[in-house]
Amino acid sequence: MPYLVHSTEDREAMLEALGVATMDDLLVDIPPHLRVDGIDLEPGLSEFETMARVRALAGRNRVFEDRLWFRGGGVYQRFVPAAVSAVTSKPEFYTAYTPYQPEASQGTLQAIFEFQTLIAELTAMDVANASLYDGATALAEAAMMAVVETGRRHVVVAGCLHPEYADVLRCYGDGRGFDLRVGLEHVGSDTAAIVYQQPSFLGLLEDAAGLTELAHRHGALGIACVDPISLGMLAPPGEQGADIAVGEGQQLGLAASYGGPHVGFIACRKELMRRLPGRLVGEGHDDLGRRGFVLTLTAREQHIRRARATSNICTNHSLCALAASVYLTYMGPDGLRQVAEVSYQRAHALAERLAAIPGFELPFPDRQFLNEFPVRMFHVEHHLARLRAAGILGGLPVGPMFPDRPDLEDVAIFCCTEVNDPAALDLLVEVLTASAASVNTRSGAR
Amino acid sequence: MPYLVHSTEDREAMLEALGVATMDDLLVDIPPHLRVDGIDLEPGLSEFETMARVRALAGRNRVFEDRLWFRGGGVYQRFVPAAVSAVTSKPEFYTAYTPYQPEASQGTLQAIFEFQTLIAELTAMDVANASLYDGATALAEAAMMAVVETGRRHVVVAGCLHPEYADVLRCYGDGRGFDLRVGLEHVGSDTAAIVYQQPSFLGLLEDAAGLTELAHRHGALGIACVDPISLGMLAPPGEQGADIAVGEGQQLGLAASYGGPHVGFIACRKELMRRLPGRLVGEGHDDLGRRGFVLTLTAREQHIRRARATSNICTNHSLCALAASVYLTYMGPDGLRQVAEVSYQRAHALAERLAAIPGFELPFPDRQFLNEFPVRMFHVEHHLARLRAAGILGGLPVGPMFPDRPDLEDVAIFCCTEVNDPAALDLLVEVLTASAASVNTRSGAR
Amino acid sequence: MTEPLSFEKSRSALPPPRLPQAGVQTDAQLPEEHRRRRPPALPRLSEAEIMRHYSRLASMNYSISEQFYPLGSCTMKYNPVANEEAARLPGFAGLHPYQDEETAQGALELMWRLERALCSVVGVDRITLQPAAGAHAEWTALRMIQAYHRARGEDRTEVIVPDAAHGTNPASAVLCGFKVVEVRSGADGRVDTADLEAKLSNRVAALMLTNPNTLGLFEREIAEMAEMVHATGAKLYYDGANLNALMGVCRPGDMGFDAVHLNLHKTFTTPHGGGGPGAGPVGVKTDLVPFLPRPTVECDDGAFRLDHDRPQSIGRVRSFYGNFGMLVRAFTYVLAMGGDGLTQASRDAILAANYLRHRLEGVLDLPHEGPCMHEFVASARNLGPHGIKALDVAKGLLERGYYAPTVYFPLIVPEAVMIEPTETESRATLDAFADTVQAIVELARRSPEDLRAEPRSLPVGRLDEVAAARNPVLRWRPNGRDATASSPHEPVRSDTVNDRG
Amino acid sequence: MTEPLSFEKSRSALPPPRLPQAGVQTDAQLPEEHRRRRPPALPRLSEAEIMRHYSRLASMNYSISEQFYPLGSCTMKYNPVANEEAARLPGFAGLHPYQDEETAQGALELMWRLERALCSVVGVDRITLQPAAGAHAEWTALRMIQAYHRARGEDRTEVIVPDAAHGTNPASAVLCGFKVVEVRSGADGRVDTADLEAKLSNRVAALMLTNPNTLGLFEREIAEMAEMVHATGAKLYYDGANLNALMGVCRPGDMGFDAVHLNLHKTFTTPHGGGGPGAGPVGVKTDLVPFLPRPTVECDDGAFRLDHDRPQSIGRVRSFYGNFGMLVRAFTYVLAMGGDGLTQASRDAILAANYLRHRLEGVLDLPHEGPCMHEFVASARNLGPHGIKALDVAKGLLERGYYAPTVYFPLIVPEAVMIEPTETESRATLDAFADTVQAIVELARRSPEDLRAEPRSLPVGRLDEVAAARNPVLRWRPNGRDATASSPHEPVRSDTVNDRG
Ligand SMILES: Cc1ncc(COP(=O)(O)O)c(C=O)c1O
Ligand SMILES: Cc1ncc(COP(=O)(O)O)c(C=O)c1O
Repeated sequence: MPYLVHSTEDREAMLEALGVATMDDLLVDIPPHLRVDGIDLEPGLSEFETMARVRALAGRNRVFEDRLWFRGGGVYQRFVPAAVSAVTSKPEFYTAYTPYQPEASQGTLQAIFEFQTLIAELTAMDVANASLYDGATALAEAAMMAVVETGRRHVVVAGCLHPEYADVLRCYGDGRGFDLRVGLEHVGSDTAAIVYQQPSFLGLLEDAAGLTELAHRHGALGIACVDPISLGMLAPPGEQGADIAVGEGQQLGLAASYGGPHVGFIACRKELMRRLPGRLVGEGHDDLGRRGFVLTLTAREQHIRRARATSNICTNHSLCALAASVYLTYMGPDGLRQVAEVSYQRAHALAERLAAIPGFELPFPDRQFLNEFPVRMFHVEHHLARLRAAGILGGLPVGPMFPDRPDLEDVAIFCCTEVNDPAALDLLVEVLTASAASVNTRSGAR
Repeated sequence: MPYLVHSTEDREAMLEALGVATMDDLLVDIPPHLRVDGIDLEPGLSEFETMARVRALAGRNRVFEDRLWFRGGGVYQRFVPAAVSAVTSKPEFYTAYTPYQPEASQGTLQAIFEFQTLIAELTAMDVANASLYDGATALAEAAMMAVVETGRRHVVVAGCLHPEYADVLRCYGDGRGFDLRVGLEHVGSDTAAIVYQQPSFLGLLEDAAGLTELAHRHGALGIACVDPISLGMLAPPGEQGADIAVGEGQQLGLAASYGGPHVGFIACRKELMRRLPGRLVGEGHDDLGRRGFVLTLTAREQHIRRARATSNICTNHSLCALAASVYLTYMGPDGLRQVAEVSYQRAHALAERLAAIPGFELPFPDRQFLNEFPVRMFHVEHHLARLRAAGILGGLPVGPMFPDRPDLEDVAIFCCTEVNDPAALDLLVEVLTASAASVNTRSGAR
Repeated sequence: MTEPLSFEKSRSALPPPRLPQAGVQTDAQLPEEHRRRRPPALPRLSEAEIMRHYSRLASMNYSISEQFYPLGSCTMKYNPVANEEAARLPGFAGLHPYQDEETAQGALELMWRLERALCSVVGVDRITLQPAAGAHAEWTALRMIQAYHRARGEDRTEVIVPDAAHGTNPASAVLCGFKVVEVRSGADGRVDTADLEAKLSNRVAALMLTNPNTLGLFEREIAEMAEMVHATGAKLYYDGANLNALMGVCRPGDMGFDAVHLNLHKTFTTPHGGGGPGAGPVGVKTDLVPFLPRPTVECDDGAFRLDHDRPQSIGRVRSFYGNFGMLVRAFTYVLAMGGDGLTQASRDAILAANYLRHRLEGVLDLPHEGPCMHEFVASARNLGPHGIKALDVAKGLLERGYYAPTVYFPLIVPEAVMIEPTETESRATLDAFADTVQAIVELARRSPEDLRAEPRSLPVGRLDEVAAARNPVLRWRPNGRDATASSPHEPVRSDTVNDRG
Repeated sequence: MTEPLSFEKSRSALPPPRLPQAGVQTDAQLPEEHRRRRPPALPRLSEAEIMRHYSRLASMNYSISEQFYPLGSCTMKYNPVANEEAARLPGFAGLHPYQDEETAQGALELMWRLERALCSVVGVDRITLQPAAGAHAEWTALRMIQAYHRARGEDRTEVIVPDAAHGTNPASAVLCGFKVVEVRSGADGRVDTADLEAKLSNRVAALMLTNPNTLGLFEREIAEMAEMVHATGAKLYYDGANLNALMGVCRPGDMGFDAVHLNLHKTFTTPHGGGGPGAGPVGVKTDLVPFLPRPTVECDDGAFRLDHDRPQSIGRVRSFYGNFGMLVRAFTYVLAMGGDGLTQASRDAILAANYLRHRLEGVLDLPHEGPCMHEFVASARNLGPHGIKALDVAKGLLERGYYAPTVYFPLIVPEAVMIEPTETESRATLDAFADTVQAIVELARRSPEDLRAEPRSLPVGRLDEVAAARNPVLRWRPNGRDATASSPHEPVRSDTVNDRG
């Protein structure tokens, strides 16, 4: 049987060594009425047949060519250096456990220490942890840090936060006992934190420095939810007064993979360090003075503190963090800036061209953006279907996500990255121009 | 620049350490009229653009679904356990050099020692070497062993040998000074060896024991060129008196890859051991009595013996041999037999069904075969085109390969393996039945 | 052998990698006030150096691919390589989570089928695949239980957790706003039902249990406990970390558990990744189904869709639909194993644990009577007279090429050494391991100071964890060391607590 | 740490892996006389055991991925991981060599483009991509030269090879039916042109040279030698193992070489695989084009095809079209590097070699004057008085985490230590290596017996190669040891010759 290692003889020899006749003699503690005999599942398949089935399922999904992805909304197509998966597919990394025994885990530990440094540098914060599940839960953890730090129970959202992140914040708040209020009008002396996404879910730049200042004026924390690639060119949260910075690391070398696994990161000011959730790796030394790395400040953690831990995080997203480290190390500061700049320029060139299509408009023409931006296009679903037919994964229609924002009806957000070469942009514009013309003809010009 | 490691500063510092001003000062030995400045090639691309170009080329090839491959002729589609590439993609294996320093190469050396054993077991011969380039060159090396061993200069081919293998034998013979004669009528006192392929290129079984006996009667060697998978069920060369056994190992876990890299193997009787070409790994011990493995009998080899070496082999196909070892170890004797048997049964079921199609026939109905067999089908190219249109890689038309064998006109050889599931067989038969009907209608029944 | 930090190898003048140029016309420029002032001090290294760096780091790890990893409670079993191939397929890895459902039918079907298969294994009605790990799953389950009680107008504020429970159990309860009440284990290592009776009340929302329990023992009175819990209106939650004992043997759902989590990164062979990503599906009985996170995956006439319209749902516990890549791996494993294979796996896991336990009789202390299930807890207290602790045994194993068992967990066993061999280790490996423990115990008796000096042949010796925590250096700094790092190094305290699972 | 053989771990009762069943109806049965009688004694192991086995073997190797590998003549440079990704693409890996040409246009185009790119690098007219390795390429080139002479009615029987040449050169010549005539190297390490003059005659078919030569020195009089050779009607053959010095710097074709081989597994970063597969294209000038192996790849109006119709061709040197997977890798590398990158690579390789040579001045003997090209040959004869040989220096390097340089090659330098750093090692690595050699030399002086006992920390110490060769055990045997293995183990002879390249 696949993945099992014993022959019948092995099993018999072991039973004999145990002095029992059958396996049932080892199961005596299980009340007979609870015993079942097997599982209601078809018998196992050969690897060949297994993979044929799995491939058939994969084949029932449509994979868009990478250069024709213009959809983001939290998950992006980017160039991933081959080095990334060459590292993460090393069994010494991917089949190790959490590095409890430092002497036998220096590889993982040093990699995490480097990740912590990379994230701290990227965000311009003092410290970062070993990783969290994703951007949304990282934001929830940050909110809970603020709730504990301030002893207050309201978290205010500024600007347009990713609706799934808002859902997750609410779900955590419902349990932990804090609530989410949307809009700066709610800021007051009971505010634990102001949370902002930079750029916002719609791709627009917020006045980050102003928001953190506002938070501090009210004794609240400023929590930034950032796009890690943007930080190659954009002012980082640490330069704008944020107390905690979180984000989603998918863009740093991880496949879209239908939404996961990706990786959340969290970084903060030194003063908040002992409130950080999850794992932290620190530098240490052995009795010969050799440097090594070790899980540290574990007194925050569930396995030591149990009910008084700062979080329940145990398994986190270490291998994804490793991918992000390889990615950032490959890019270096200049490479990362170039990736951000190329994305910026292409998105702006595209925005200008889309705005010029009759019937299309940029709904927030005065707002700055980076590489993702909203476009208002009458009959948005029609246009997206046309794009799909042309093999293009068009922008994300956001209207249905915000039923109480009529200004977002018929709006889709488009993104560009270094994978969307100029010919891909041309194709997109061509298909949308034709699609707009057909709509305008049918429905009369707007 | 990709894959380079120095900064301009590094280069300058090194030049300075050398006490020279520019790189040109290091190139003084090159006569100025021979110097060029650069290469007439476009500048390098980013990894993203490089891979886009390479993927575009890959996209210009048609990949047939594995279960719809019925074409063999020396390269076969088979189930390859994921374990194979998981091992061969380990950088410790694939980025090591030939194991010259045994203490730092025990991984490669032990793997080769195991390969030698696996091949010796499979062929039922005494010893095997570390690998050769492919089946064709392995056969040429075997012929040269026989020429040296017997001091004779003619090699006789029995039965239908793969035409490319025959070409390679001829090319080696033209240089080394032996010639190839096709047909047993040429066997005589000047024959160095009788060479036979089992099963033959057409898939038919030869009387191997009879051929080796004939060879020995004339003081010649019997050289078998075998299909390694077949040896899961078929009598191996060692059981049939062969002196040297060679073959192509592609089926043992290697991708078709448009014909290479694959791997040749060669095995022989103990008495011929010191005539083997290429690398041999043997067991040894260190001063603490620990067992280790080491390149041995190097006195046969070019780097020691130079002009008196048994061959010029230096780099061989080690990593492909590793793949074959993983494959054979995964299968074990019972797994290998099952693979051979399943292929056998499917091929026989298919042959019966194809023979039943009006206008098709088995040209050698009295000959035994395993999993590849010839079918005569009037208008063979038409039928193959119909198959291609249905996404099927049909049998290999062999007529053009044997212009002097009119009996092979309109013949294609079909193969089956464990990847061709019954539904694939049904589809093949269905398409061919329709195709035959259309030809018969157009051209009148045969 | 040590390896410098990537930052320490960086050279400021190294040019960046070649990357695509924009190739478009635009006058747009990011305004100065939004521009980053100081570039991040990421390292500048060539690809060749990066690969060498990580290859060397990799070689400093122990992993299930090379070492026996008998880490109790963690189920470190063989990770099939076919699973990795499956997850890498472009048809899965290349899917955007917001693709239209018609273009992701294969992915949705996979999730739907996986849900059904896991339902069969644990005996529940529906499963959410969203949670990212075990702790996340615990919390998700408690959130559903909380929502259930609230929907009935009850505000239950307590969660009962055994003293032997994994640390994530109480932590998850607190994160969910509950007060944790601890229930004692009896002398036989099982929940003290009298104490449980005493702790139960209508304030209690749930009892969190794992079965086999943390000691690897089956809770014989599980059915009775379920009845007690249900009688007070509370729910019974199953921590699935120990499910590897039970597949095809018995089902948490049949025992009376209302919510059941599974660690795909334990029982279902998704690799642990040096600390994740994992995947922690949660299964529930009908009562709790309305509260499942949204969206769920539904099938109408062979068409698969995401159902967001679940008014009583607790909402989302993370973005998108779960760690999909891990679900692909687990699904591949389930197909290959089948019902028969999974059943045999659990039986073999139990057999291996009992065999190894038997081999260690008289070598280490075995505080509880067998048979055990898939793991067992030994104790190194028999070595106390020699000044040897569980930690020293662990380090001795590292020195000899084995990863260490979980030590100092559960807290109720002094000098705990928790061993889980799993079904994928050969008898030869189990025997060699037992012999090695024996050799270490002999060394402990003969010359304990030598054992306390181990490991000696690994990249580092025992690190001074106390000093590391007192002056935490959590990152490299461009200009010298981290501000908080100042004190000189002190010798290792060999009693450093090291209790994880 | 050692690892048993897979055969030694096998258990006869282990069931085989699950495999597809035939699922078809047929009465056919292989007749008894064709059936195998005794099954092959392949090991029976579970997948988990197999993966553990090979993971452990892998960890016993030094490789360019983890260690500096200054193996002279072998150009062990960084192997880009993108190349591996390219070769794995189904559009390449999944192609049958006998697919119709219309369905393999991308593959044919890749070969066609690679041929053109390599022509530009070395300055020839056409290239065959068929040969599998360097030695195969040498032989292929000689076969073409032989066919050329024969076509002109000349039966030339001799090939001239320098005394410093790689062993494959004379071996290939002999395999091709030639008599080998050796030409001396002069005191400056270059071909003695007077001796060459003496050896040339109308019996000579070719002179085989490499430039830079085996000592890493550029043959300054190459143009003159080419003229001498051509004057006698012979051809000049270029052994491309040392091409890494010359890309964008100068071209063998311009120097007068008629046939030029390239080792894609050296200069063009296809990985060495622990001993192959490689790829050894051979380029030729117009004269030799008709004799190229068939088929060649041609392009007519954008359509690519295989040309089998080449009446003067020497035929085939192997099956199919070459090691296509390696061609994909090399092509990917060439695209990424471009003309500018390849040029810089050669310049950096020369710089690194000179820098390292400079760092070793006064540490080892440097018998020839610099500057060198991409490699250099040092000698350990300065350590002779301490009883230390090149081999001991090599083993000392292994002990300290470096692979060893090529030793005892070329034969014309006593105690040769041939070092090729390549362009992909950082200055920090070169410095650390030089320091290590220095430390070894100091140890050699201080306590040579300690050095001679090295390596001590690797899986095995020095193996007794003489005993291994005297009683060769070349395979495991089901029932005990190989018949030929009987003698007791003798101590290592430290002067074991170890001359490869
Ligand atoms: C018993 C038990 N419960 C819960 C967990 C937490 O699971 P995770 O690490 O996936 O969050 C673990 C993990 O070690 C465990 O052993
Ligand atoms: C100078 C020289 N020529 C020829 C060869 C032979 O090349 P291959 O090993 O690819 O057959 C080598 C390989 O080491 C070499 O260094």
